[in-house]
Amino acid sequence: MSNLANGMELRQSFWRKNIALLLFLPAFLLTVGILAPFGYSVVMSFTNFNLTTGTSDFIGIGNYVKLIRDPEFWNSLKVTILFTIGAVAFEVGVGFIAAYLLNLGLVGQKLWRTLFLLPVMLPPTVAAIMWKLMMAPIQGVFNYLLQLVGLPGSEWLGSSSTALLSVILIDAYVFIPFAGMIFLAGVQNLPKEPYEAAAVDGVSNWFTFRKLTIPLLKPVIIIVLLFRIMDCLKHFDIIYAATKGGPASATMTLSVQSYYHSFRWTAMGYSFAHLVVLWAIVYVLSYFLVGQWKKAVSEVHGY
Amino acid sequence: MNRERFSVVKIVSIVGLILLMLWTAFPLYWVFNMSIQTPLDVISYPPKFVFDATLENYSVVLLGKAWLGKYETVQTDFPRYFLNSLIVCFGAVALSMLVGVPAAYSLARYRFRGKENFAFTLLSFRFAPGLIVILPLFVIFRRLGIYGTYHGMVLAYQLITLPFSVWLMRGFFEDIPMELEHAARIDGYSWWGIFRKVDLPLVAPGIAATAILSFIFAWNEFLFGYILSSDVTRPVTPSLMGFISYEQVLWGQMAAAAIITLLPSLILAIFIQRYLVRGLTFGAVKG
Amino acid sequence: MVELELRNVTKKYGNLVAVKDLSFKTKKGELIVLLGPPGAGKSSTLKMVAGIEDVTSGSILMDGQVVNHFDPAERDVAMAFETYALYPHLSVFENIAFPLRSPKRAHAFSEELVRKKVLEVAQFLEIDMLLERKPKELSGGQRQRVSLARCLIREPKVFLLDEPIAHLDAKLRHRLRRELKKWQEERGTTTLYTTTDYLEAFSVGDRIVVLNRGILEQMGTWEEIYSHPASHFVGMIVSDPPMNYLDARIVAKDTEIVLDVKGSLFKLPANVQAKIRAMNLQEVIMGIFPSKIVPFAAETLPSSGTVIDGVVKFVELRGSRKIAFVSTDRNFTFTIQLSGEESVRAGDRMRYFFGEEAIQVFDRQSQRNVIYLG
Amino acid sequence: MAEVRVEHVWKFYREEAGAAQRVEAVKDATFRCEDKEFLCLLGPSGCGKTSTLRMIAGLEKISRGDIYIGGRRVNDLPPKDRMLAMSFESYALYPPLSVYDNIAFPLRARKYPESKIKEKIAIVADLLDISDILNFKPARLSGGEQQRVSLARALVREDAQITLMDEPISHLDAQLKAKLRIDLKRIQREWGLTVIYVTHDQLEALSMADKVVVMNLGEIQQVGSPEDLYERPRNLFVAGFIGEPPMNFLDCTFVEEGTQGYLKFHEFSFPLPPELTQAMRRENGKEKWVLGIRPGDIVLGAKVGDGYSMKGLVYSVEPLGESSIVTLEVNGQKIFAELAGSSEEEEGNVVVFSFHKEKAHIFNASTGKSIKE
Repeated sequence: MSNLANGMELRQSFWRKNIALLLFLPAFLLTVGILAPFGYSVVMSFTNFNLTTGTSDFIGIGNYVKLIRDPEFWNSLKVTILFTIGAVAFEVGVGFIAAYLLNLGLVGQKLWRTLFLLPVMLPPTVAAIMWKLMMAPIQGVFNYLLQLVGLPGSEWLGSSSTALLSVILIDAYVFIPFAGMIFLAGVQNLPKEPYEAAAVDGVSNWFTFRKLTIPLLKPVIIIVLLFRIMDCLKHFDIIYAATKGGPASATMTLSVQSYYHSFRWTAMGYSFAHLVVLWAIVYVLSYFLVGQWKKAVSEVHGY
Repeated sequence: MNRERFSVVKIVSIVGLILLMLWTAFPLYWVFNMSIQTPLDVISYPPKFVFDATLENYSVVLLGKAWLGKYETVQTDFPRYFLNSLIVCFGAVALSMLVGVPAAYSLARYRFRGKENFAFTLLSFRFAPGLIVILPLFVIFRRLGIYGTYHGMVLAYQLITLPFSVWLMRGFFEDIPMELEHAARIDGYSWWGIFRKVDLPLVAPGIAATAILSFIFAWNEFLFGYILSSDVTRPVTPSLMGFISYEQVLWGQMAAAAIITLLPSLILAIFIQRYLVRGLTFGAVKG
Repeated sequence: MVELELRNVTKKYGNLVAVKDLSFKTKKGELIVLLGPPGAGKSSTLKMVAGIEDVTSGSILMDGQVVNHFDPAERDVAMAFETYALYPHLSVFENIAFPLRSPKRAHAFSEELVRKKVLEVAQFLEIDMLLERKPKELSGGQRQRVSLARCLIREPKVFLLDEPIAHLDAKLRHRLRRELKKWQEERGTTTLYTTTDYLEAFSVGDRIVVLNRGILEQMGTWEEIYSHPASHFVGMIVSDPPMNYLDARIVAKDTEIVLDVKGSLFKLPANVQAKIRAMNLQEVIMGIFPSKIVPFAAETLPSSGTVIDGVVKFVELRGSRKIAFVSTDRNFTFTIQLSGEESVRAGDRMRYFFGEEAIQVFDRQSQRNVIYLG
Repeated sequence: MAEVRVEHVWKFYREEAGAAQRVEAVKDATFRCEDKEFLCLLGPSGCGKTSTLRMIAGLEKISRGDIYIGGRRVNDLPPKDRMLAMSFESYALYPPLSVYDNIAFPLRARKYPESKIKEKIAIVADLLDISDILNFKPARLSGGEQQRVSLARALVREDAQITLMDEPISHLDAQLKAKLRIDLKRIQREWGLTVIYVTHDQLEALSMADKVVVMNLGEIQQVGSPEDLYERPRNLFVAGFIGEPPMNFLDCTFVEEGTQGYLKFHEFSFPLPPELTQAMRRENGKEKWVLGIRPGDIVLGAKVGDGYSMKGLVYSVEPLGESSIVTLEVNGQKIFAELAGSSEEEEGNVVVFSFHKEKAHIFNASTGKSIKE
């Protein structure tokens, strides 16, 4: 019996020890597959790689130096940051109010919640096209409705002064439900008893809100900020579909600009430089925010 | 809170809710409106809320039949784009589930070096700008001769579906208490028996939700499809850009194409509404 | 029928030591109870014997064969989990039948044999009317019995029962305590049974292992443990209300050794005196079980033992028994257990007696009972 | 001062489902808790005891009937205006706040000066010996510590007229429960608190309460002192629920020979005193009856004084240290006897056992009511 057991047990232990890695290998290979182009971008950002001429000789940090001196780059950076701050602030604000409204237990609440979540499931490009149709200066329905109410119509995507705001509005249409749904889930996951204790302790709603609800919701708030900031920084779909970065670079974010550099002006090396800078910003910010999230979670659980 | 103050808050809330619902529903309603208006009505001013509807735009976009006095066949690529989307999305989801589910199980159940940094690397892909991977793929795929092919796109789409599948499935596996596996091992089941009889049945709804959510994200993707596909294999979402560039006037058809493109995402979303919050946050917030 | 032995078994979770150098051996078919408060290492020990937790050091033997690296399935053990561990997607019937359908045993059990055995164990645990329900429709007590049924349906080498009847209501707990003992005796399966309730341990265990923070405090029959608790901790855990403890000093009075507690002297049995003299202890702790102190009505003082007078500060009613908290004239307090009949109120002056053999002496430094020292 | 009157209170859940489907969690509950009294709501889970407590606290709406605290009708008052403090079964501590801030939370809401708060917390912390964990967060505390913090937060509220406690020590291990039972009783007595305490553990009720309200399926079964419930249970439920190990119930029939009434249990018949015979005759004697005997009241050996005795087979002997439980089998029915010290009886012996006449409880099997009602 024992040698059979040893035999079986030897084969068994190989399988038992390495099962974790065997299950894990395919995903690991695929991830390496994704990392390879990643590396390629970083390496090529140090060359003057050009799509048409096919040249790709090493020019050190040439692209980055050119970048610093290029006013277009600084404009794109400004636009990207303004877009992110505007969109995230608007979405988080309205999202919080929406979560409150959808948690009041009004009649038909389940229907409102289902309807409320639909926009986040729209393909962003489709949302951009929908709003582009509605924001048309003449035939657009928005101007018609504003005029009905006695307000002046707007150029919306057509003028460089209002284009960025319009694009933020479209982004908000799609992603307000993102923030709203997650805040709603956060509110619903709050433990019930501490609030009953606060009610019995005769504590005012504002005091409970400030001292109990906000700290408990902090992890959820950080999660929404993390996902929305990252998405907005690298955003391409809505802006490209709605304005292609125009008019006059008013909505030209870094992503869109790097697209143009590589395809319209075939300066791939320079385009990679843009992307590496954007990626660096994103990586640092996400690392910081994930750290904040871990701290907030441990604080809520009280370690 | 006395009687009056309570009702004021209630009224303001109801008004707020109505505004929120209008903000959400009006765009969908309006674009649907445009999609069933005749080319004349669609560009008329003031915009028409009441009109005699027509399925003209859908017949042109979907069937390639236009009414010019009598039915003429008109060249339309939309059905092909729609099919491309189905092929690429099913392919991408299948691959990332095939590869992602076992990896998620091993992340949830076993301890090994480098586990957490692998998970974070996957997460960081989600946050990285898409172009930083797409542009190199554009160059590499052309060299490998798989540019614009379905399997090329299925591989590229892994950047969207794989990180998502692994993180979400890991959450679902971690929801199964370890005691259940211990109990099954004591009851005399091997690893495979436990995975088949205990883990899979319990995680089945999770697998379905992850697959559907991955499908929706792949379906909604624009950039990958726009750059890495040839005209033959272009998915439907990127194809919408075609409407904007040259046939500026055909708004009705563009609205119809938009409605058809968004329908699959919306319908599927309603099925997995329960898991949506969990999906959107990679499992960090349980809905 | 297997002899289970643990040799210097230690279990560490990171730097937390759950079980420390635990060694004991069971006879064939014996029911050993692991008694201890939560966190004493009871469950960890069971999980190591089951093979679902690996042993940090030391070895586990079945009939003399080391099974450390054997897989749970190969050890042929059956376990009832404290957290039930029921399969949520299976009905109660399927949960109980699950072990019989495992690859190892599927061939041995035809469908109607499985049905017969499931019905038998379900009737024994009074859950035969729940067989088609799903676990989430059951109460805590019902789920616990399903988990127990899944374990008892097998004829394993060892039963591992982790607080199997802790969440049942009083009536059912009393009935099952006895029925489980009879069920185990009939099948003669070696069993490890954990509990935090010493009454359950005494009534079910052939022998009892008292665990405290992963360390074996004492092993023995309930008589050995109750008459000579090996340490301060054991004295506290095997009596409710807990044993009375008083710091005492050793005083040699002519040829005899006596205990001095704040000036009052207590005589000791001969064997205890011999031990103390041999180990020349100075600082000790005197322990007396509340149930060993009885009301004393007679006028004349008894020859041996001790009589104390005191005022009842507080009375706690326990149905058929009463617990009196008496502060004696020598300013230390005793808890005393009285049968239901005595009518006693707070404030009454009472006289109590306990014999010499009732006194346990613990070395204050090691907290061990002196009779086990040396 | 601070007494609580509950008068004909009902609680319905899913009221909108109409009278047929609505769930009647509490049915016509009426009882009083005097000032400085320790009242205990006792019953199995789902008997309505927690709903009743939550109605007093204002956390649940009162479907019907009235509740008065300190003479004031509180039905429409929100919890904070009812001047009461509460300790929760799940402790309900504020996760992000330290122990100190948890206890200070209600006081800061009432704008107490920090110095006064510090002083009050010191007293309560010392009393419940949690002084050394004041700066910990709840998640790091053991069950026992969390329980004492939840208790401290309730006790620190001097302004509270009533202190409500919902199963405060049910999740703790045996040793800690014993210690906290004594501490709670001592604090209640020394501070003169009026306490309403909910539990499913009859031992807690017997050992701590001045008055016990036993509930089952939403209805009050009996209200009385622990001794009342133990000595004079009004019905089968109370008799079975109070007392550990539980009371034995023997199915008997009532037989009359001439003027002397007997209670027959298989071949044993017990002569009844005249007043009981009349009482049973009035309830048309052919009804089925239940004879209740507490295991602690059974003595091995022949008749003692004017008691009843029976013969049975020893089914099993259970040593319990200071006492032992001998299970006797009479015609298939198992009867438990709790005897002092360890018993020498062997399984299989046939023994005679008996119990005193006053210790016999007689219930009408169909109505469940005790004959002595």
